[in-house]
Amino acid sequence: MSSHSENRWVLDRPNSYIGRSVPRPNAKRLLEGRGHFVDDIVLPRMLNVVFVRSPYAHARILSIDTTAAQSYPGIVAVVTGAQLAERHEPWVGVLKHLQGIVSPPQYAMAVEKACWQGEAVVAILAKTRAEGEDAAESVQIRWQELPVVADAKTALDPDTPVIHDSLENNLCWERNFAAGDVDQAFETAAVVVEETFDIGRHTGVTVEPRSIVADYQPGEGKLTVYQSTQAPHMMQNVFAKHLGMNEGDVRVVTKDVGGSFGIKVHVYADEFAAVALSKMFQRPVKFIADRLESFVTDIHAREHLVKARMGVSKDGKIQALEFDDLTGIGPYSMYPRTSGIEANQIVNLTGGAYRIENYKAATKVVFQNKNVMCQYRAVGHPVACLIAEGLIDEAARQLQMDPVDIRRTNLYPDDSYPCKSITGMAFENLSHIQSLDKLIDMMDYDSLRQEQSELRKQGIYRGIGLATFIEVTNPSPMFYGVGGAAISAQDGCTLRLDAKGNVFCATGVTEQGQGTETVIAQIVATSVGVAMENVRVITGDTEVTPYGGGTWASRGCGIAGEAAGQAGRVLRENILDVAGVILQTESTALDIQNGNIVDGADGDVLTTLEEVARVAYYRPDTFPEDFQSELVVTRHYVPRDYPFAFTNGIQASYLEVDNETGLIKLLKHWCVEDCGTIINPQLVDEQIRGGIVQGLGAALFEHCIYDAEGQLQNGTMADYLVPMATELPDIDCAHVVSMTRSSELGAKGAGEAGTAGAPAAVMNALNDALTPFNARVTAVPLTPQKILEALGTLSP
Amino acid sequence: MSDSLAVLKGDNNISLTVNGESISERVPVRRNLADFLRLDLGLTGTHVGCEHGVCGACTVRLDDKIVRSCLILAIQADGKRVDTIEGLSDDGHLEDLQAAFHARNGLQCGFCTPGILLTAAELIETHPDADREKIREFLSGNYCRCTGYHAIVDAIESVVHSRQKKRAI
Amino acid sequence: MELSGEIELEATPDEIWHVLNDPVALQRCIPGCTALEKRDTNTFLATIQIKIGPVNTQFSTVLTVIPVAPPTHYSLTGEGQSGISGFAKGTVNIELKANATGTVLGYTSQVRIGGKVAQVGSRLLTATAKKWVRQFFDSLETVFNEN
Amino acid sequence: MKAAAFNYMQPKTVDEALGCLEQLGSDATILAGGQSLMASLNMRLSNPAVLIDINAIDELNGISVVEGRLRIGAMTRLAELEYSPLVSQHAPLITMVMPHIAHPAIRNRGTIGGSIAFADPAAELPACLVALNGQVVAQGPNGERRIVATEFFQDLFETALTDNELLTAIEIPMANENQRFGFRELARRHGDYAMVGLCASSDWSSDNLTELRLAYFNVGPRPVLAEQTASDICRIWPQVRNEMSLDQLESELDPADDLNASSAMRVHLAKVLTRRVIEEWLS
Repeated sequence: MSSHSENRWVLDRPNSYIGRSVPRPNAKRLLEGRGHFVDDIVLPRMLNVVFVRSPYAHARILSIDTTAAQSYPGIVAVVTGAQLAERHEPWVGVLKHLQGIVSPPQYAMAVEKACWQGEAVVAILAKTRAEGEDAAESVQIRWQELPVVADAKTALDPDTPVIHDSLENNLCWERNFAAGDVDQAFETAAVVVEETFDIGRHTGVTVEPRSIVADYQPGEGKLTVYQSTQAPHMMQNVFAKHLGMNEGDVRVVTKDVGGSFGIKVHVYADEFAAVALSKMFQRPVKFIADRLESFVTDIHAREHLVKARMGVSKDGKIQALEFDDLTGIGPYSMYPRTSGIEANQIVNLTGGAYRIENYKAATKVVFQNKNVMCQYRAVGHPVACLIAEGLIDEAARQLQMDPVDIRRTNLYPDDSYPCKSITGMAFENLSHIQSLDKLIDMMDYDSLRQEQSELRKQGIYRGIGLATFIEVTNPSPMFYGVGGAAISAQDGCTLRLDAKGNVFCATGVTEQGQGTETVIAQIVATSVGVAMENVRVITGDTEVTPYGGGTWASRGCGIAGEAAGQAGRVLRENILDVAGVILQTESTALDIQNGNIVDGADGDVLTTLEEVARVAYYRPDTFPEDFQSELVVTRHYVPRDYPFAFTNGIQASYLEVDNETGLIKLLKHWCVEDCGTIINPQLVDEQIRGGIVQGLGAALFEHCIYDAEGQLQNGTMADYLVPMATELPDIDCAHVVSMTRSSELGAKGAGEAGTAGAPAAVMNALNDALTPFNARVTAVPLTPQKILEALGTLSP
Repeated sequence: MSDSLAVLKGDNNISLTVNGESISERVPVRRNLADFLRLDLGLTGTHVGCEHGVCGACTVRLDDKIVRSCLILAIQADGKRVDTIEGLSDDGHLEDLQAAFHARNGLQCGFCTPGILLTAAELIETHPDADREKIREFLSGNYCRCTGYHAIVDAIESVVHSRQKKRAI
Repeated sequence: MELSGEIELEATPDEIWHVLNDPVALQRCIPGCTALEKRDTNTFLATIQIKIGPVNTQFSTVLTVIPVAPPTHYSLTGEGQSGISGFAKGTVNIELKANATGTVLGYTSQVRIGGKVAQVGSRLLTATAKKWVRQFFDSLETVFNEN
Repeated sequence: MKAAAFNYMQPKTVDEALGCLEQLGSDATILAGGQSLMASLNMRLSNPAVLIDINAIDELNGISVVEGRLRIGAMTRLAELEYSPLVSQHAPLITMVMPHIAHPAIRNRGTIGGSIAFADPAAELPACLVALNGQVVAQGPNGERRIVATEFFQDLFETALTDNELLTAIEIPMANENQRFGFRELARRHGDYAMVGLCASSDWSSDNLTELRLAYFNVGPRPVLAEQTASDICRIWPQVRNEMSLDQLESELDPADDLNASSAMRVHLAKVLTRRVIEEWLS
């Protein structure tokens, strides 16, 4: 595949919108409360589905009596899992390239037994949600409790019961990777640091809960699904496949999405049930997860227990890195992306910012009777970062090196690209050293260290923590497609010039507030040569938009943006062909600027786009017989020369810990990152900030706490803590720009960088603050209780 | 002591003013104000994010004070005035805040935004000299999972400053 | 969630044993028990109203009395369901030892909740369990004081 | 989640409300500000037969000085207390506490009577009332009675109020210039229930510290007035900084474990808060 790097035409366009912080046109209606969220949809004859869910983490269904429920006012039907199972094919969340991964078939509702607290067991179709809930209270289920597998640590023990009869044990997947001579390297290392990182489960808490309205029209055999999802085309495939329908008869429409963060890119059994019920009863069915349902059914992520060690030479060079990871994923591997990807990423990415020659990593993914776990923003990255950044800081402490210096010693120098990491990750173009320098400068590192040491004398304990990271963006089919998943890595963009000179743009990626539509409009306006006001972007409708993957893995801008840029270039050429005919000039001598056809040499306005469109649509009879205008253009793009466009960056946290109470006050956070070409600096910064805050939540607050019986203990917004405005610091962002040569635009992704590095930065800052006490905490969230225990104030 | 005090069951009539419009509707006693606005009046700008009074997405104004509409029964709004994001947008009440949020991108998915705007408006009315710390404190009951709040605080701060300037003239 | 402790009662182990096996007395001792009906020798069907702050919900409960070793070792377990709210389970193991003035009653108890009540109510679980145990033995004392 | 069906009554006077209570007994649940009750109704954790909404009873509103006491009507909204000059003058501890209770929209609706009657052991206001040696005014079929705060809060969410009584007001002795107040709480997030909190009042009219009242919250089934600790501190005053061990608190507090802090941690934090309040007074 040839490099596009010589062809950065799009960045040199006149009147360019690239690199400008254009406010989002579609934000205006959201500011007036005039968005289009799924729960706003009301269709004729629409029913609401209410699920009766298992209160047990693991229990066999002995009998279900729905007689009383059926007679409640407003109830149209009551359907059990077994009844619905006859109406759809189950799914299995495995991928071929995760060798050996297994998972049992999963149905829309529990059939014979429930495998986690919150699994849907009975569906009630009611005119209103309240009536459905009234009836739900009267459903009688006799349960036989089964032994619960809650703790991942013992899930593989011989005396632990096996959850699924069809499987040999509770192992979903394992991977072992080794390169170099790790044992030898540890033997010769000057310092070997060892840590156990205990990373708690957390979840996304989108403020809009998962939402779906399914509308099956029996007359035409057509299913329309309005869904708050990140991947409409993927869902179209899933609904068709498992309901035995032709994919062409399924339409998925996604308008405004109230936050997603990876939560809304999976196939949820209850959402599928709502769709199957719509088909079964041939009328619209709505399911809006309530908040209590969200906590026990929205995917959780990052339950990892990692034993790790790093060997370092006396001058701070990393000699070897080794770790053993264990993760519990709930009773099923999620469909279709599997629940093995996070563990896989951790093996692939840990220490990926550093030149490491001896590396050994093992991961085990186990089933348990807790809510399902799967990919959430920055899949695996924060865990990889906690391991490597936690170890390198501890090594620095033992060597009495500054954390900046030890990183500088080990980071890939900026002139080392292209290169591959020890796990085979191909880095095209990263900027670790520049980013580090920029961060040190931005945060005024030396002054901060001085302030820290002054305050320490007064008994005020502040800490500075750094975290270098790499981020997987712009994924090629190497992520899912090669494993057999019907998930598109390519994306398309269709542009159409209308008769008034406006450009309609349909793209396969979706908008969830990150600014996709704005960025795409910026690229299209720039590449065609029109004002942004004249570009209308359409997303989230499988019947209208080109086939595409949607929004995940920080791919929107880099992949769909590139398709949009290329489509714009071709549309401009096609328009200029028409203009050339009208003006009787060579089209190559013309250009489009700000909606006008101009002389390419001096910019003189020759005619307008509107005039060209008028002639093309209304007076094509004036064209030569052999000329046909083509004012609709589609282009697709998929990264070819690299499996992923890696980005890089570094974060820093400055915090104060109250050594008497264990409470942490975050004072400031910085991030320097490199996502290549920046289309809209403001939107990139806001992605970084939003991502950081989800990482800060993970670091200090967020934790799905289960008891030994697999019961979620904090499944409300009052008890599951996320950081609020008061707990958060101001966050400063800066950028280094290393464009990818894989595309003309040179853009990489930025959606997950913040989440990747933030927890490690905070953990390192805390441990820096605790240095005088010789105390360390490596279990996140970093709670006051854990801190007081580490300080010896409390016994563990 | 009154023996005649009515026990209200099932559906009942309520009359109230919503966004300046007089409304009479029949509502079930158990229906909360958020559901009433959304289901009965089609005012879908009031969002429901938790139904237990934590997220703040359903914030509306009841007799000029912000409240969580999921924690109030529709029947309790009988005879009162309710203003929602739609009405406060149309009457220009939120204009400078909306412009500042737009310019600063103080929103992403927009789900929490109506509640945040109404909270911000009350903040500026009650604390015209609010600094960043006060802004953060006043917003502490409104969930936003997208922005990290920094942009929201910037946007509100800019309105505080611009109104301060206006007052000074 | 486990609690243990001991109380002293001015009664013999036999007398206490009798009360612990008497449905009427049991109903008075079990917090929130509004109905108790004997199903067979050792099991009872009970209605228990759990009223803890924001929670006020009714559990249909099966109570099982296990005379582990009369008249000194006694066990009471209850398992209740409440529609879509979830379940609650409790066990009290009691050991009775005669002393100079009466009996020392040693107990260990476990409380488990599940489903929605666990999801929502765990903040208060320990405090609530403590209260139940306190109420159970306070009521037991009252029963003796009245006799 | 939608509330289960219930019936609803809206008395306009206290007498009407008492009539409703008399008529319904334990089937009735009082709806005051509703900021806790409505959430539990929505979650179907509570299914009362009838809600008696007391929001329309005007006589329950208002802040006044009556017979040397600050009287606050049960339905006075927390936001009104927050900004009330009468409250800041005569009960400054309440003003100090207010910004820590939940969030503005909740304080606009939540009421002092609701908070006191609900008696959440983690809530600020019950402890505040105990620290201020306030009392609860309750009206029942036999008229009005006053219950001092230490006797009002009886157990976990249990008060001295009977089923046929309505909490109509709270009354607080007016603060004088010799008194000092302290408020501290430790919450993981602003506005959340604290892991531990302390409301304190004291008299500085002599050389010795007297009338020290230390009321802790979220350290037991109800607000805890640590009288022994308070008297120990007064006894060693003014050597307090060096000699204050506070070990006595270990026996006076009986916190339960919860998701945010163990029992031992709560006792530790209570000691920290006590020291900090005293330090603040001394500095």
